[in-house]
This record gives sequence, structure tokens and C-alpha cells, in this order.
Amino acid sequence: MSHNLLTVTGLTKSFGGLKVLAGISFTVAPGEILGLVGPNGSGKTTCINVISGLYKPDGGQVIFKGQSVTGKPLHVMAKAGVNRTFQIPKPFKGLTVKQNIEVVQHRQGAFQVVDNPLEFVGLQKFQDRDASSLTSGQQKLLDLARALASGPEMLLVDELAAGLNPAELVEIARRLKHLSERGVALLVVEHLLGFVNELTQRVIVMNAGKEIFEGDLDSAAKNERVVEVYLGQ
Amino acid sequence: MRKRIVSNGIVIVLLALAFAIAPAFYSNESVLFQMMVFLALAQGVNILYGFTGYLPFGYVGFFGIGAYGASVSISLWHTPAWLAMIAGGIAALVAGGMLSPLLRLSGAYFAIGSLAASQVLYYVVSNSNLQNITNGPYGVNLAAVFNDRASYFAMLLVLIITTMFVAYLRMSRLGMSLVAVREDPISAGMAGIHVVRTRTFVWLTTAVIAGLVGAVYAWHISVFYPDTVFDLSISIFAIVFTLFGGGATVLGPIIGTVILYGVYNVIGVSDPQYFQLIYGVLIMVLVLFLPNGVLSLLRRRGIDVP
Amino acid sequence: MKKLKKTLVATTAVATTLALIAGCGTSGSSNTSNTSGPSGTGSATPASNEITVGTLYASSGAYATSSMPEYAGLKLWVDQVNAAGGVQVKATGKKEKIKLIAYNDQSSVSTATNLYNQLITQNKVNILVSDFGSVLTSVAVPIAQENKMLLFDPTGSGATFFTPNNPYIVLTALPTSQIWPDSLAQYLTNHGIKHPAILYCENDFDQSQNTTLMQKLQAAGITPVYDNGVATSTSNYSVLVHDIAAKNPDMVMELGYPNNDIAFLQALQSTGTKFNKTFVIFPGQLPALFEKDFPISQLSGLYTYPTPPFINYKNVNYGLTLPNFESQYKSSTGQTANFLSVAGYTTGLIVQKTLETSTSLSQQDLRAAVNQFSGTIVTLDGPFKVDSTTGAQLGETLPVGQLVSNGKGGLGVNILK
Amino acid sequence: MHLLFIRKQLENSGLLRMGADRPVLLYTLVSGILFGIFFGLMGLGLNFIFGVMKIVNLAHGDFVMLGAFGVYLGQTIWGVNPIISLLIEFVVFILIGIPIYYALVPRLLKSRDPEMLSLILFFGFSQTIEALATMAFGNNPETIDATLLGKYPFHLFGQSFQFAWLVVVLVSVAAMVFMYVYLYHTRIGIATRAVMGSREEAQSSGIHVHRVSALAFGIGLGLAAVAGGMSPFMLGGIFPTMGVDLTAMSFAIIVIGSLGNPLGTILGGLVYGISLMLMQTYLPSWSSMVPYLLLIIILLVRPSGLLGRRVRHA
Repeated sequence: MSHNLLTVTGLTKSFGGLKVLAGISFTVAPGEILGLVGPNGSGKTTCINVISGLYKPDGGQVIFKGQSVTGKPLHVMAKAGVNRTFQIPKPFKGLTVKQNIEVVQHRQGAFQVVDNPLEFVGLQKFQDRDASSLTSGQQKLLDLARALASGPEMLLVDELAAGLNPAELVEIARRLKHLSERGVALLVVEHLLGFVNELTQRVIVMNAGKEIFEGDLDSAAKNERVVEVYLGQ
Repeated sequence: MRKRIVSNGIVIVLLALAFAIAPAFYSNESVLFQMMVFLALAQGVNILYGFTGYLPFGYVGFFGIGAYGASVSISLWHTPAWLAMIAGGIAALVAGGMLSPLLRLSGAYFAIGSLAASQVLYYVVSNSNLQNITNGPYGVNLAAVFNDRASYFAMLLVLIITTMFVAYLRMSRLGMSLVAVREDPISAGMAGIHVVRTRTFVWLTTAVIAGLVGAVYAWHISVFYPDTVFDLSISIFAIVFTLFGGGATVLGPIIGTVILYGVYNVIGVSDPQYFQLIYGVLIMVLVLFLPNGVLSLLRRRGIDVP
Repeated sequence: MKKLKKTLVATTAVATTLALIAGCGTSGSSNTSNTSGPSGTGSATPASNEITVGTLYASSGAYATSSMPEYAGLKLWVDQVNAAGGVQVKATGKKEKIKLIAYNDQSSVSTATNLYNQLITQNKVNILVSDFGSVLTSVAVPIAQENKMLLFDPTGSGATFFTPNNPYIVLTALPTSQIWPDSLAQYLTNHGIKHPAILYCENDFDQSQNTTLMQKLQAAGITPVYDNGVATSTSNYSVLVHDIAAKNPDMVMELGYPNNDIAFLQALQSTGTKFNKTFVIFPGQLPALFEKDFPISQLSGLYTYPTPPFINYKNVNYGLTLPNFESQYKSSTGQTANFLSVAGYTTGLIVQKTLETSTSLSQQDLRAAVNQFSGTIVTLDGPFKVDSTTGAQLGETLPVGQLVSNGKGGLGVNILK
Repeated sequence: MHLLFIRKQLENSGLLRMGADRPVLLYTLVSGILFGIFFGLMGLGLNFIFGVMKIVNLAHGDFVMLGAFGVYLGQTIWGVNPIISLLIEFVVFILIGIPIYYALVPRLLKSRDPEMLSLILFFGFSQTIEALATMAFGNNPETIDATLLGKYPFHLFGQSFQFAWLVVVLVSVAAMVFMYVYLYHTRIGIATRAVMGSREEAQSSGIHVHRVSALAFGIGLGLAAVAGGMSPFMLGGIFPTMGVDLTAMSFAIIVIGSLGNPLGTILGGLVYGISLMLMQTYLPSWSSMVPYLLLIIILLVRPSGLLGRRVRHA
């Protein structure tokens, strides 16, 4: 167990009367890619919002590298080595693309995941432009570069595929796999199973805040309940 | 980066020189002094609004508290003037600390909340129940320590330090962090920025700036009433000057203050009723057509302004 | 190239700063009232045949109502003196014309600060006269002291201005506000008022009166049934009036600024409250303002501090008598004289007497001259007498009077002992 | 230290012996309620505009001031009954408001931060109105004889109150009923509520958002004018520079009630009115702080107002 990078146990979270997370548990090993899939509203994004420190959970625990980080604020998580991207990124307007990366505080003692995050996502040529001038696809890539700049060991990727064209998708999947080879663990929240398939076989399927399946993607596609929730929507 | 240091340096040196030698050519130091007051206050607003997006309608509250901090220090504890200036800054720092929960508010809520806070400070300071401390509505008489030359240069010092701080923000990671927090606090958090601490730091810094300016102002005018140093138009002027030039730059507030305060001294004195009208219309035109200030005209042409 | 461009921008900007700062020197228009002679160039020594008097007025803002008539009164004095060929200045031994330099401070204290400095440092006036009231005078006090200029202060009666270590101020047309209630306290004791109520605004002017009044009443063994301060910005007095009425006072004194007095009287009118006796400050000074807002029937019976033109001092030995002043003021400005125009005019008279008495134009000698003639002259504003060390006014005390209808649709006043 | 002062004040003013002063307390409470209803009217227009457009009309108080002068001039120059003036003003201000909306608001809403910039824009507008009004009306306060609305006092709980207050309360209630009927029982009102819910959603469902908003803006100004028309009977003298304080007061009222919910304004008005009157009676020298203190407390403790959903984050 101790070789797990991230351990999540029994996370719950409600908004008003609505239970969005109803006790979810899983583990991620160093360098592993785990897909978190499920229909809209199944609690995937809330799950990484809680892990990354955006929301405090109502119950349950998040353990990172053997230490409890449950409910710690964003900047503490970033410094601990957990970072994330956002479904709708908001780059820092008023700063250049390069400054968007420079502003990130690289955590001390962390290894450099990539030498140049901008080059890694292919935005090097825009580095002196104001971030607000990027297209929404480019803004997503900038968001990813921003997350990488802090030197994370655990990267939570939220709906990266939406809004990227197929060529870009293939390219980005290749790069994410490269990250994983360098020891970065990824938790990929994705609605599109095709993109997840490019990355990993190990998935967790969520529905109504609960895990309904854990295993490899191919058997998930044959699982009755999974098919039901996907078709049922 | 080096270019920026050079251009910012030039601005600051010229600003210092201008106000250091201007009294030799123009003997109404009072106009120069008040221009420095507004330059420093506009830079304070610039730090808060330009870099963090908080619009402090009640910025004058810190100014007034600084003025009273200095006054109390002189009249109650008989400290020398320079120490009283520091006391003014500390008083504003304490007030800023007490009001820091306002930072939980955003947008218009913060603006109005800070306005209300400045009024509360005013009513407390001017209340006759505090007469033993602040002299309540009777106002302050510091004529014993009045020194227009010393206070002039004290103001210049405050102005230069403030402007240097803005220049530092323009060039440093801290300034970038502030812009990041302003644009998206959540992503800023994921960029490892301690959002609350950064904001609070800037809030307290701007409080101290206004407090120091208020303290030196109190020293310079020496006899005044609570209304004088809690006059809401002080914040409004500082905000309009900043907006006119353009926030989050070193030069914007300078240009705004110099031009508009100049205009104020020309038309404001001869035709005050038209002055308020012109001011009002100017503000409206600015918001509708140049919301980022006149410097944005240069920036649109790709000219990097300090 | 790019670097050059940036530097250029920065340099231009700062150059603009400098240019504008220099430009401020010419800013501010002045109203000069000068019947003859070359226009002043502002030299340190008085230009030939000319004494420059510098002052401020407020044509807008909170103090405009009071500042404008005061300024008009001062102007009337200038015009009359110049029409008579000038003032007989003892220091130069001949008649000198008066040149009035006046700036508009729009009731703003910070603007006033600039402009007082402007008068002293740019225009280098011989005589400095402050604007109306304590607020706009306050900033002039240290400026005058620092520049060793004697400040002729018509109506700035603030308690903190007059200290023994500042010889550079003299209050010309009003007593300091602390001594205003002397006559009022006297009235209360003489007329057996046992349960007075006092409502005052929390500002220098009103609160200092309350303090004095309370001291005097205490000394006379009278304990007010109500004594409370409210903010000067208070506009709604209905509930306050009701609270006071609940205490059954035999006399109610409301100490406020004109706007407070009006709002207070409005509350009395609308709630239909009638106190046994009601005292308010400003109907005695600005009757026209109150006559516009209230029927004579409501104003008559009110107690107030009557001032000229309500009081006509008989033994005037310097300057115009009240009836003459009223008619000449009317013909030159087209407006009815009020107390503030009297105050402005009186200030002119004091300046005149000072110039006639002082052996030199040095400011210390001017101050000494004021002490010299203090107590010897009576103007239409009453006997002029200053405290020789502080410069505070002691002579022109304010009696208590009761407003009555004058039978011609206006107000008159009965002076009470 | 502070508390000591307050305690001293309390002892002086007799709040600690309140039992002896029951009529005063009762009078204070009832006038607090009557004024509170009027204060609710004061905030109504501001809140309606905020609710529909999410912009802060900092010139609100100046429109109130203009409304007050309208009634004053109508009364003193033409001898028009204040109630008639009110009705005329309501219509006139709606008609003035619509072009003002089209001149300012659509451009503002396109900007980077409409809510913040609206503060500044309408501050400029407020200065403009104040300057023009000072030129037109001078600096002196003007008053209207309150007995114009009725000479005889009316009685409530054994206390007598001036008749004008009753008229003002009735006008305020009428304005609130109008607001309710407009929002819940007219087609355009229902469209307005849709815009209040979500501007984008409303637009995509075919609602003519600008038309709805322009009318709402006009009604907001009309309500300000009606509150203004009543203010000479409630607030004492009227003068051109009174607008800024009234805006601050109205803002306090609507924040206390619920920002963006016009009907929540009534509650805000009541809380404000009662606390103001209690302070005036028992702690008069601190009473001017009431609106500002309440505003801060409510903002910090219950940012969404006493009624209402969470609308803020930081």
C-alpha cells in the first residue's frame, strides 16, 4: 500500500441537499494513468475539485505520499505536488504567455517534469503575446503548461479533450503518456472514452457520486451497469 | 527586463527631480505638495485596483486615520514629527488589519463596503465621545510642529517610495502574482500562490501608503477638522486619476494626476460649477470609450509603457 | 530601437509633468477689484499707491450661502474706500488705493490651502483675509503663522485658532463660539428656566457652544433634562423632537448649522410640536433663508442670537451706520444685506483702521496696531475689542432676542435681557 | 474603552431604564416602521435596476433629489398637489430613463467588468446631475410645508403621528404593490424576471432583453423620483447635493434586504428604519453611523442579505 502516491477513501460532498460525492475511494500509483469516466453530473469534476483543494470534503480522506492533505487549500496542494487543469481555463489576462508560466511558483526540491512547459505544449512561439489573445484550445494547453510548471507528481486533468481537434488530441495524448513515463501520475477526468483509450486501460466509472466499476476499459464497455448509465442518459 | 528597469528608473528619477527643484521655480509649494499627495494616493489606488481589482471607494479612510494617528501622536504623546509620520502609517496598518475581512467581498460589494468603512472611521474619529483622544469635532491644531519645507520633502519621500514599489510590482513575480490572483484566484492558487496572504499583504501595504500620505498631509496643513481628512472626494479623485491614466502601470496614475489635477487647478478655481460638470462627463466618457485609461492608446499600438 | 521608443515615452511623460507643474503657476483666475492704477505685479514691497488685500470666497458648495455675502460686504468696503481716493496709510503717509485679489475655493479645504499659499507666495499680498467660517479658515491659520502674515479672520470662530503663542490672527466680526452662549445662559437664569433641553450638532461651532452653555447652566444650578449631540449631517429630526418633547422641557435649544436649523424647524412644523420656548441660532443671522422656507407665523416667537441688521448699534464711530450700509449694499449688489455682508464690511473697516494706525506695513506692527485701537471703535457690528494676546474677539457679543413679525411681512426682533 | 463610552451614553440616555419610557420606545418603534416602509421605497428602484442589469446606479440618489425638486417646484411655482406631481414624475422619469439606458448601458455591459465599471460610470453621471442641479436650484435647502398632505395627526397605538407620514406610507405601499403586479402579473414583468434569472438564457429564449431592461431602467428611475417626491415630507430640507448620502443609504437598505430582489427591499427598509430611530432616541450621537455599520455587518456576516441566495464569492 505504501507505494501508492494518492489514496482517496470515502470522499463525500453535498451541495445544499444534493449529494454529489457519495463516498468514493481509489488509489493511484506513481507514474500511473487512471481514467475517471462517467456521464455528465456523475461527480467526476467534483471529485478532482475536492482532491485539488478547491472544495473541502464533507467526509473522507485524501492521502498524498503518506500524508493526509484532506481539505488543504489550493496553493498548499500545488506545493505538495498535486496540480490540475480546468475544464474552462482562465489564463491570466494582462500577463504574456511566458509570464503566465513565470508566475508559477516551482516547488522546492521537485524535479523538473519538463524543461520548458511552453515548448512541451507547443506554445513557445506565442510566448510574448498577451494570454487573452489565445484561442480556447490554446488556452487549455497553456493551462496544462501552467500546471506542469510547478513540477507536479500528481496531475489531475479535467476534460482536456473537449474543444481540441483530432490531430491535437493525438498529439496531446502522446505527450501525456510521455509525462507518465517520466513518473508523473495522472488522473484523467474525461467524458470521451476514445481519448481515455489513447492513454490508459485502467478506469473508474462513476455514476451519481458513486463508483460503479473499476477495471480495464475493455471490460467496462461490456459491463452491464456501465452500458446502462451511458445509454440511459 | 533590463529595459523596464531603465525606463521605470528614468520615470522615478525625473519625478523626484521635478518635485525637488520645482519649488525653486514656483513658490506656491502648496499646489506642488497636494499634487504629490494625489500622486501617491493614486499610486496606492493603482496598486489595489490596478493589480488586484479591488476598487477602494473608501481609500480616504486610511488617509484620515493616518492623519489622526500622526496628530494624536503629536498632541498626546508629544513625539517628534518624523515619529508621528510613522505612527500615522501604523495607525492605518491597524485599521487595515481590522478591515481586512472586507477582502472576502468582491466587485461592487467590496467597493461599497470600503466606502461604508471609511464613513464609520470618520464617525468614530469625529465623535465627541472620543474627544479626549482625537479632540472629536474640534479638529486638530499641530501648528507647533508646522514645517512646510520638511513636510514637503517628507511627502516627496513617501511619493518616491510608493512609486518605486509600483515599479517593483511591474517587474517582479509579486506583481505578476497579483495580476494572476486578480484574473483567476483559483488558477492562481494552483500556481502555488497563497491568494489570501498575497491580497492581505497588498491591502495592508496600500493602507500604510495612504496612512503615511495622510500623516504628512496633516503635518503640512496642521490645522484641520475631521471632515477635511475624511473627505470622500479624496478617494474619488485618486480613483479617477488612476483610471484616467490607466491602472497596473507606473506612468498611468502619474499622467492622470498631472493632467487632471492641472485641469482642476485651472478650471476648478475659475468656474467650479462647470468643473464638476466637466469632471462628471469626463468620467462617463472615459468608462464608455477608454476603460483602460489613456495609456491603453499607446499599448494598443504595441508601445510598452513603464 | 524599441528601447529608445520606451525611454522616449517615459521622458515625454515626465516632461509633461514638469511642464504642467510649471503651468500651475498661472492657474487660478482671480477677481480683482481695482478702480485705478496699474495692475499689481506682485512684488514684495507694496506697489506704489496700492495696498493689496487677498481673500478667498466660495461660490459653490456647503459654504457658498454664507461666503458670498461676506465677500460682497468686503468688496463694498473696497469700492467705497477707493471711491474716496483710498485709505490714509500711516506707514506711507499718503492715501493708497486698495486692490482686492480674491480666489474661489468652492468650499474645498484643500483648494483653500493652495489658494491661501497662492495669495501669500505668488501675489504677495499686504493684507490677508480668510474665507467665511471655521472650516475654510482653519487651514489659513498655520499658513499665515508660518509666513508671518497677520490673518484677518472675519467669522472663523473656531476654538483652536486663538492661542497666546500665535500673534498672527485677529477675529474681526464675531466673538469666538465659546462665548456666544454667555447671553443665552444669562437669559435662562434670569427667566427661571429650570428644565431646558439642548440638542446640538457635533461640530466645533455647535459643540463648543454646548460645552459653554452646560458649564454656565451647571454654575447656575440648572440641570438640562436633555442634552445630546447628533451628527451635523442629520436631516430628519422628527423622532428627536418627539424624544425631547417627552422630557417636557420649558425651553429647547437647537444648536446647529443653517441646514440643521431648517430641518429642525421643519420637524417642529410637520409634527405639530410646540415647545414653550425654542431657541435656534441662524434665523437671527440669515432671516431671508428662513423666511423663504417657513411662514412668518412659525418663525415669530423663536429665540435666536440677533445680529445686525436686526440690531442697530447707535453709537457707531467708525464706518457706515447700519441704515446707510443697508441702502448702499442694496444699491451696489441688488441684494438685501444680512449679517455676513455686515461681517465682510466690518472686516474691511478693521483693515482700514489698522492701516491708518500702524506705523509700518510689517505684519507685527499691523498686529500691534490692532491692539492699539482695540476697544476704541464701534462699528455697525458693535464695539470692536480683541484679546490682546490671542486675537480672539471679545467686543461684539451676541444678545438673545425673540423674533416677531414686523408687520410688513418680514421679521423683526425684540432684544431680551 | 469603546464599550465604556457606549455604556456611558446608554446610561445618560436612559435606555437602561427603558421601562419608564415606554411611550418613547413605542413612538420610536412605530416611526421606525413608518419610515422603514418609506426607506423600502427609497431602495426599490436601485434594487430593481441591479436585479435586472447587475449594474449599480450610483446616480440613484440624484434621481431621488430631482424627484424631490420636481414636487417642490410643482408646489411652489404652479401650486400642483404633490400627489399629482408624483404621478407625472413617475411617467416622465420612465420616459427619460429609456433613452439613458440605450445611451449608457448596452456599451457598459459589453465591457470587461460591467458591475465595477458601472460604479464609476454612474458616479460620473451623479456628478453631472449634481452640477447641473446646483446651477439650476442653488445651494440653499428648500422645504415644503408637510401639512399640505393633511393637517390633522393620525393615531396609532395611542401615539399621534403626522398625517404626511401616513400618506407617504400609502404611496410607498402602492409603489410596492405596483412592483409586485408588474413582476408577477404582466407579460413583460415575467420576461423581466427571466432576465433577472439569467440574461443569456432569456436572450436565447427569444426575450427582447434590451427592451425589457430599458423599461426596467426607466421604472427604476421612476421609483427613485417617487421616493424623492415624498422625501421633503420625511427628510427635512432638500438640496442639490443630497444625492450622495441618499445613494449610500439606499445601498445599505438593499444590501440588508437582498441585493437583486426588489421585494426584499421592504425588509431592508424596515430593519434600517427601526434601527435608525432606536439609535436616534437612545444613542443619538452614534446614529449617523447606522447605515454604514449595518451595511458592513450584513456584508460580512450574511453577504446575501437577510433574504436571498448567495450571490458573492471572493
